[in-house]
Amino acid sequence: MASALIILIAAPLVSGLLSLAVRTRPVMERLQMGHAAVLWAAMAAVVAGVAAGDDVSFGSLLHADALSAFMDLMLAFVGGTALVYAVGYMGEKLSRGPVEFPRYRRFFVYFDLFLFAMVFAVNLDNIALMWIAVEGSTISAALSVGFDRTKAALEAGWKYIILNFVGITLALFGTVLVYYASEHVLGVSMEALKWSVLARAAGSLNPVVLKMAFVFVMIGYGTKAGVAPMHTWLPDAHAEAPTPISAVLSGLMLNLGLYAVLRLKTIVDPAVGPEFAGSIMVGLGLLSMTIAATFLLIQRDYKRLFAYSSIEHVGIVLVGFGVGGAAGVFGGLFHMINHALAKSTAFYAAGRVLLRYGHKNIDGVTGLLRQMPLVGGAMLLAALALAGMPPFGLFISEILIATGAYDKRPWVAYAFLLLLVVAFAALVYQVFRMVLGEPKETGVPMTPGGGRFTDFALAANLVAMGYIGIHMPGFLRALFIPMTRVFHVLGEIP
Amino acid sequence: MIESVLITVVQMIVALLASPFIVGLIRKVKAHLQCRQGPGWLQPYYDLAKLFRKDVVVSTHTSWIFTATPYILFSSTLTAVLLVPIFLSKVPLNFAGDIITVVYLLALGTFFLMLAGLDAGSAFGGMGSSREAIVASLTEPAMILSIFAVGLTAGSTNLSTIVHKTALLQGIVTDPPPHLMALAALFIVTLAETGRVPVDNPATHLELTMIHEAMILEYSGRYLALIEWASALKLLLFLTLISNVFAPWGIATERTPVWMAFGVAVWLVKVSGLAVLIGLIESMFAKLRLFRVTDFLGLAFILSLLAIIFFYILRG
Amino acid sequence: MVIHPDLGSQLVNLCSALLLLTCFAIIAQRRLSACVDLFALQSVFLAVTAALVAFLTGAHHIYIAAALTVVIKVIILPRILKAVIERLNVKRELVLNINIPSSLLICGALVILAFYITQPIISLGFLLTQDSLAIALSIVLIGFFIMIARKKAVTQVIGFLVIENGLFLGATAAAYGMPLIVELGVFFDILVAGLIIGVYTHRLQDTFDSVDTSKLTGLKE
Amino acid sequence: MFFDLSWIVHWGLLTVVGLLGIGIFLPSVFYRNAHVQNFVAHGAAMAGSVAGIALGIAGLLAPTAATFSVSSNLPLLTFQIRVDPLSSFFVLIISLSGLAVSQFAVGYVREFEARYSIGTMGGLYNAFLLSMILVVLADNGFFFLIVWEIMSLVSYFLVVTEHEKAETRYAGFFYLIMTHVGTAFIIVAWLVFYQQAGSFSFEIFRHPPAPIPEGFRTLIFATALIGFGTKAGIIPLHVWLPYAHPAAPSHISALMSGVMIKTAIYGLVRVYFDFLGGAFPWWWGFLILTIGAVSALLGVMYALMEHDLKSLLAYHSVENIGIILMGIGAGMIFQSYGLPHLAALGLLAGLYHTINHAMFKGLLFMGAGSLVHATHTRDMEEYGGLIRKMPWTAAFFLIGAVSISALPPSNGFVSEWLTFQSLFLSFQIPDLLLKIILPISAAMLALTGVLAMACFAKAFGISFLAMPRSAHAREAKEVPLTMRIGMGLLAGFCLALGFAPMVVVPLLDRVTAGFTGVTIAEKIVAGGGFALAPGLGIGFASISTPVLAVLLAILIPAALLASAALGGRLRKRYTKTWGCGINLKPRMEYTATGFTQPIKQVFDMIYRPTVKLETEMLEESRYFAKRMRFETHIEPVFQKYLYDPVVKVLQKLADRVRVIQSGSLHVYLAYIFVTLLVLLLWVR
Repeated sequence: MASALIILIAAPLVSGLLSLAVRTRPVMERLQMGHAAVLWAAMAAVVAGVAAGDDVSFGSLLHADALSAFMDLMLAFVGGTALVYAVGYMGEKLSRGPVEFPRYRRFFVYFDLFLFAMVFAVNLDNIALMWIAVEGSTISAALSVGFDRTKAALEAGWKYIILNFVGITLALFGTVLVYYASEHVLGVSMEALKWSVLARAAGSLNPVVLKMAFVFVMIGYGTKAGVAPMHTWLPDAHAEAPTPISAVLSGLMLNLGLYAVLRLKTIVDPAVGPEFAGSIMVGLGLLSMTIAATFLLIQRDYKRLFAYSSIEHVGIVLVGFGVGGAAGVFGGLFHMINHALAKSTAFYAAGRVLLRYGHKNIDGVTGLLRQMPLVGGAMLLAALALAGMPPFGLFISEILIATGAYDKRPWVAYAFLLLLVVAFAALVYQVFRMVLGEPKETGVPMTPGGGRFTDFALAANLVAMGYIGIHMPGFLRALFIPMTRVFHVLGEIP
Repeated sequence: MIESVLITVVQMIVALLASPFIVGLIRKVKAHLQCRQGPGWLQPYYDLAKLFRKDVVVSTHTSWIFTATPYILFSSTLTAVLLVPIFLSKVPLNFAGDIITVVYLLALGTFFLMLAGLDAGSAFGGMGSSREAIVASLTEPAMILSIFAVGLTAGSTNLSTIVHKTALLQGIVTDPPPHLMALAALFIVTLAETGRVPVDNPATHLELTMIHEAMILEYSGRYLALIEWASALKLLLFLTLISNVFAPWGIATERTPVWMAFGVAVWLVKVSGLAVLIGLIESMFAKLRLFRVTDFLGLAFILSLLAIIFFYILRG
Repeated sequence: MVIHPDLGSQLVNLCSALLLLTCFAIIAQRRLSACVDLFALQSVFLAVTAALVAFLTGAHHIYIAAALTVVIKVIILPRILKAVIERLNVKRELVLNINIPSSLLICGALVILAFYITQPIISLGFLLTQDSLAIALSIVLIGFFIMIARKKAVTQVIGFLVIENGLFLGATAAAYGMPLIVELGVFFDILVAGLIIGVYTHRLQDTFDSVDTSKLTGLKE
Repeated sequence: MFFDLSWIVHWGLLTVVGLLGIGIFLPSVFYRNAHVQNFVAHGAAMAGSVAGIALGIAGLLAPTAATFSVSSNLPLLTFQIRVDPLSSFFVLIISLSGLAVSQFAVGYVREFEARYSIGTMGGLYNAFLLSMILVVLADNGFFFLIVWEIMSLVSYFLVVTEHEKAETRYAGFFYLIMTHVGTAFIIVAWLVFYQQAGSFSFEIFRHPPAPIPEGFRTLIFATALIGFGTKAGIIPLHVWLPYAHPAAPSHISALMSGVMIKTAIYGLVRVYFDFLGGAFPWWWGFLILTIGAVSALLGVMYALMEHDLKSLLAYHSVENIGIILMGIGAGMIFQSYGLPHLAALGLLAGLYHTINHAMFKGLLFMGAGSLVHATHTRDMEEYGGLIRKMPWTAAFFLIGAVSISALPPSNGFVSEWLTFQSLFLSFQIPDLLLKIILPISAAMLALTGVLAMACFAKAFGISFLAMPRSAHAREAKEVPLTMRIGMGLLAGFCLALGFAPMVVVPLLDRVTAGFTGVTIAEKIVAGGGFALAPGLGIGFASISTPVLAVLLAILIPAALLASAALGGRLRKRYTKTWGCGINLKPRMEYTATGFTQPIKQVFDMIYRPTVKLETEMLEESRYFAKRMRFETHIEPVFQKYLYDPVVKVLQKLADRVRVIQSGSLHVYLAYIFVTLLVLLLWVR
């Protein structure tokens, strides 16, 4: 199993390095498809191993517990479809001309490195090394965000860099504070930075230091996760980045930020009690939802629309973990994976629309369902899922979170439901405007070469999204039980 | 069983025969008040007989609704009459319907009449139907409430039960104020439902004022006869309601032939008295403007409502 | 050689204080190249502090951190920044979001705030470096403040680097340094980050003819 | 019993789910031939409906409730199904309507075949039926919410079938938002239950481990009322309904208006009588009754002003939901005062009207669909004279119109009469206010009834009678047999429900007995099984629709014979209607607008009509008009004063919030900085 973990982590790195040497498009396509296949296979092995009950680890550096395996699952699955999508998307750009081959190649290098950093981060058993990997992902994404050399892309890239670097630095300060607390208990050593060790010793750490550390980490990684009010870079970057990157930013990188916060929460809770971190998360979560909901209402750009929707969903997840309990934690985790699938689907569809019309204006897009049935349908379904409609999993997780919230603090549940309704109305209004009706423009249809890959990515995501909404597979549940233990949920999952 | 059927048939015949008489009586009273001789007592019967024999003119624009309506109207009105105690306090068919049923049976006829008014395609018919709609909608709540106010004393909305119980008390009203209010309300309803002045004028065909006459403007011959007869029956029904619900004196409470015969006589006197009253009112008042009718009918509604409130307040 | 703990602690505190002072100097300085110089100076103080701690505690891996600080923050990054300034031909910053006197006042307040915030956890620290945590937090906050108060991309980068310095002070002084592998990783990341910022600054200049980041308001609602 | 009821329930359930499930997916398989898709989809729906009818009847008769349960991998969620009398009754309603509407749809959908994907439409149609059936069968709050939302979503998609029209999209969106808001309230109700009882299982809702405190009961009452009320279309939450129901294809409108809004009635009865059971505070019932009365009256009044036939029918749904709620509200009031027999009567009246409304509203919507099919317009002013072109449709529509107008001996009459009775029996309540209020609401019911009659006189008269008013109407043809059979089925059900109340009442009694603890069927069914006498021992009143029907059936031919006897053979002369000397033209006919003009004038308090008259005079003289333009509108009070302000405030707020995302990096940094400082200070 450890080898699978190694392969999982190494595959993007190797692929990225190999990409540097690629000279033609078909080779690149094959390389990246192979990369995706390896990712999926290795992920399947890791997940199967962890689901069977044994954490996978390699040395003292890498350790995949249930939470890590869960993140691996998301990263590899969505990362894989994103790769396939990117092959189609960038291929289309290449054949149409705006992107020449060296930049095409560079895109995949950045992309692979970005994936590598993320996969690496979630499997590291060390709070500080994780920080390094997360920083690595921030850096590699920074290159991708400004990939289109337009003014807007540059501006978005700059804002992304500044805000995220500041954020990530604050997170490092938080990490230092954790070390400050833990070295008194565990000694000045690598041990004092290991998640597994920290988790065991959590109860004996100094609570005040941990509180401060949590604030820094929350704000630091929260910036990366797009938590309001640190979210301001997010809509810009998501809108201006090439669409495969937008999908990965929204579907995966935000979850990575959340993962980092959640990991620390598992350390902080035993030391200071669950109320502390919970309150901050609920507060910021509701704030994120509020801001996102209002901006969804007035949105005119469909990529920004989905970006704000991501902020909303990050808020939902935060509320879920903030209120805690079996329902809240389960709901939060379930929400993360469903959101990853739904949001990447939405972005894939949005990318196709962008390729067709060449603009991101909601008002200029109508009749997608008629003009591009698969893309329009995918966008419709993704939007419904994001809006929290059954039979998609986001509905289930939202109800679970509301249940958890009502048990603890009814007013949180009221606010939560209210914001969900507003966001629902806004999102549905905006997306349905595009999907329904008669098409206005003809636009540029996809070449078959690009269309095939993107169609596959869309379909794969849709199937996965639909499936886990209707039935939660056994291996996923097998991951969820130990994960809720990580979050100190006692008692049976009802 | 046979007895019941017999009584029902007798009641039907009595009502059918008496109804043109009442119409004629009102005309006679009005004529007298206008210092005219007026047509003879039997004139309405002659009219009906003549109409039955005459050819009918049917518009080519109409459908089967137009031809079916006279029969539906006639039979639904007659059915309603069979539910109302005339000379026997407990009519055999009392189980088949109460006051609400009576109201809705009459509405069934009105509904078809309204359709027939629209069927010919002439603007008059439509106008009549449209006006009938507003008048009917304002009278029916008042009617139901006013009877209910009386029904409260008897503890029933079944007409037979109401009349029977009151009759057993020798017509001594236990709650006079609510009963008086309900009586007033029902009287107003009667004027409106039967198309009498000041709501409608059965004697005119002036296009801007007519309601009932406008709806049946296209009818002739046998159809008109049936409709006229049905309206006469309806008038009789309302007068019977007023007299027997509020003053069931003399009505037979047992099924003895003598008593029932006596009951018929008393009932004829009572409804004749009411007919005279209506004739008086028709002569004394002018027809109201259509949109003033609302106020008039609103008064009936308020009165019937007050009757119920008073009933409860007086009873504590 | 053995140094009395009190003396050592005072030395460390002195160095930390110097770090803080350079922050104020950066705040008060409009000329960009001077800002870069001040940052380099600050990095020197940081390296000295780190070396002191390494010496006093015997944690030798901190020497390496100190050396890396000198290499990267005193030599490489200032050079890159100077080159950028040279190329962009922006010498000084004329318009500030917040003027210098108010900035200084605010930063004073931030220092007080930092001390106030860290007070409950200071007692937890090692005797040698007890006050360093507060100072480190002050520097982080001031660096952050510089990023908000200044408009030019270069000064924002300096603000960012000041935050990093504060962070390093915290790591080395308060926590006696992170494990070496961590330190190395962090340095590598910072280096790459600095490079990327440099690249972006160039692109900004090429595309917008300006590195005034307050003009980057095309993307909004 | 000859056969095993539980066996039928078991297999009926499986068959329903199986057949409708097949109906969801199978049509898409035959994507090459829309015709085949049509047959497969609606055939599956019909077969499923037949199974549903069996399930419903068996469930009603079964001595005990049957439960089925499949656990899920998710916390709190169990796919739990319970077939008890209440749910069986609603399954029966859904399936009866489903059967007829599916039959109708076979013909109706034909004209969609060229333009729309029948696979999708048919699949969604089956999904719609299935979700409704599962809504009433669900026995777990979480599962209920899922199928409830799916029902809303699927119906939304069906509403926007013709999404190329902007007003359809608007209608659909409005509907989706409103129903979602409603769902949020239902969620809150369920959350309160969960918090109090610790589970989403309805069984636990029914019997919580500890009694739920009064405050929480009230919270559940209120949230369920708003939540389900939105779906039911009670005033003032009805605003979506007149948009959405007409926008949908007519067979969908028939299901939505006839059946879907009934699931909300199901929800209310389930929550109030089943979960919250026992003694309510008196004002609960009072509130329901008031809402019912207001909805009934205002519903019919707005219906009167509509010229779009389908909007008119949609407003009548508001009216009839009001009537149903009046029965239920009366039942709740009686329940509060410990009068279980009367409570059962009120509830029974409400449920009876529920099934009646499903039948005649489905019928009327199919009739409207046939008209749209034949004329391609929904505007009544363009119909006219269709009774000659479409005799069958006209006859069926007339049956529906008589039923909805509650004219005896129709089914609508029976249930409205029962409602009247339960309102009049209020004199047994020991509270003066209620004693007076209930008869007043009875008067409102009477007014509603008459106005409904006027409205359908208008609808039928203007649409079917007199001369065609447009080329559309002149060229109309009778609809195909498949559609007529569909209408005929519901017309038959309407008549049966009217003539055989003594069969229906004992079945309904099985539903109400579970909630009130008393059976009243043997007390109500009197007169040798031919009459209903709900006086419950005090001989208050009775009716017998079979006898009335027989009387009418005897008297009409009797009148024919008698008039023949009096006047001999009938001689008819045919001629045109007298048009005062000029040829009668369709333009001279009375219009729907004209028909309701007096009502508009009398009730101008409610309608607040605005009139705009523009006159263009001739150049030569100020006394001769060249052209006149007359416009009149009634004020959409609820939308204008209740909904528009909310939307406006939200928009304004969102506009204000824009400043947050100002584009300035410094401001963004400041956000983070301030958040950091605030949180740090808070931590300390």
